[in-house]
Amino acid sequence: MEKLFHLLIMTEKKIKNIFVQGAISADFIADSIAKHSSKTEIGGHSIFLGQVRADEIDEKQVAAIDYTAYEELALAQMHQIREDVFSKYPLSCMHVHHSLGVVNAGEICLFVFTSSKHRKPAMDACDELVERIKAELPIWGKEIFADASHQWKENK
Amino acid sequence: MEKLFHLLIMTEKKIKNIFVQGAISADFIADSIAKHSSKTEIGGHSIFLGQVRADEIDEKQVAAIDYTAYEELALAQMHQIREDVFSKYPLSCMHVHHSLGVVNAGEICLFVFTSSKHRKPAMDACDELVERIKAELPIWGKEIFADASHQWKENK
Amino acid sequence: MEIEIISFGKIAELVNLKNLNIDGIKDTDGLQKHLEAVFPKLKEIKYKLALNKQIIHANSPLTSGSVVAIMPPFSGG
Amino acid sequence: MEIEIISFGKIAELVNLKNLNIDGIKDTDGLQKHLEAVFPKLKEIKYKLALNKQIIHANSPLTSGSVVAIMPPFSGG
Repeated sequence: MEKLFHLLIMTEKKIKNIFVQGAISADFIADSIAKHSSKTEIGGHSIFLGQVRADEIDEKQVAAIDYTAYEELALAQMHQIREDVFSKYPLSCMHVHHSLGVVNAGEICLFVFTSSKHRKPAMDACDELVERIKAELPIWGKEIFADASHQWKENK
Repeated sequence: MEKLFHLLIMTEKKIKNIFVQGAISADFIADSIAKHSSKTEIGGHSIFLGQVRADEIDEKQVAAIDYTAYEELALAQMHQIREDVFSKYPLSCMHVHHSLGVVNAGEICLFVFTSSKHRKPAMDACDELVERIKAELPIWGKEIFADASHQWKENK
Repeated sequence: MEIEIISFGKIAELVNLKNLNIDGIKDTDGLQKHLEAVFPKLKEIKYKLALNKQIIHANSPLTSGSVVAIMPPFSGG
Repeated sequence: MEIEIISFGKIAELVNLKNLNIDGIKDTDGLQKHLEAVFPKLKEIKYKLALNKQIIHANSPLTSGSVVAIMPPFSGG
């Protein structure tokens, strides 16, 4: 019974989802911030938001990015990143959300949120998470132009 | 006429206020984020939030911090910090808000928000702003305990 | 022996097959050679393979029912 | 000659004067000596002075109507 319970916890931990359909709204971010007011051991929150840019490429402007992911692999990779970052920094909380599907220029597609007693671990962990998310998660952005043509985004 | 106009701009720039009465709400933060959706040259936002901790000191718990500031000097110092950081990093936006008066444990007292085309300048500028705000702005926090006694906070 | 192929991003526009009979192919190196022969444009793209939902960094044996993902450079965030 | 004194944080609980006649005192070093004589506890606190809304790092002359702020270590954020 205890073993089963442990297994359920492990499973729940494993399948923690980071993906949301479409853009991440400011209200969603506000709710997430507000939820931390009961955690009075926290002294600092660090947040990174990725926003879709209306880049101009060969005289055409990006209107939106359509995100796809190898979801199962991405969640497994994210699980590992989460474990690594939690064991490296004294964090109270860590939240990651990434869009799937169409996100228009000016909308938020990535929300990384870390909290700790003192400010430095939250800031450093947030930076590291963003770097690793961009480098290690199998997610692809298709830049869609106003004329409906597209090109595949490449991270620098 | 042009000179007067320039003077007005300078004056407006100089008196940019960072102080808000009481805690900074999650809704205020959400509004601030949402306002950037029209700035489609932005690719990354970095946010730092300072939250009042319910620290335990000599067996008494901090219930709130009461902030006072030498406002005129603080705004002049902040003006200089803003200029320095804007000239050091390629930023699209920079917003700083600090509470005055009573902020309860679990509530937000500092909101620093930077935006840039690519993520790194926004993150580095945000870190630097937080460090300089804590070190250089004449603001004082009075930690108020549940029994109404107090002690003066000291930044590490 | 049959394996499953899944592809993503710009590679999904290039390699559009789902099930592949790989008689005569026994590992991922062999599969890679086969795919690049069938889809020559693949040679111009940097890509990684995942085998059964794990990114692989070296040649790995294939078995019946293996799931191989072909992934161009990531561009999330 | 009269100057204005403003104080903040824990120093505001210690130094509670607003206007100060400083006949015989001509600069901030002299003022500091005077204040530490009147409020001996001030010697135990690290503090900075601002003169007319500017933080000073060296001895500065005082004139009639000067505004001097006495500031303990900052603790904003």
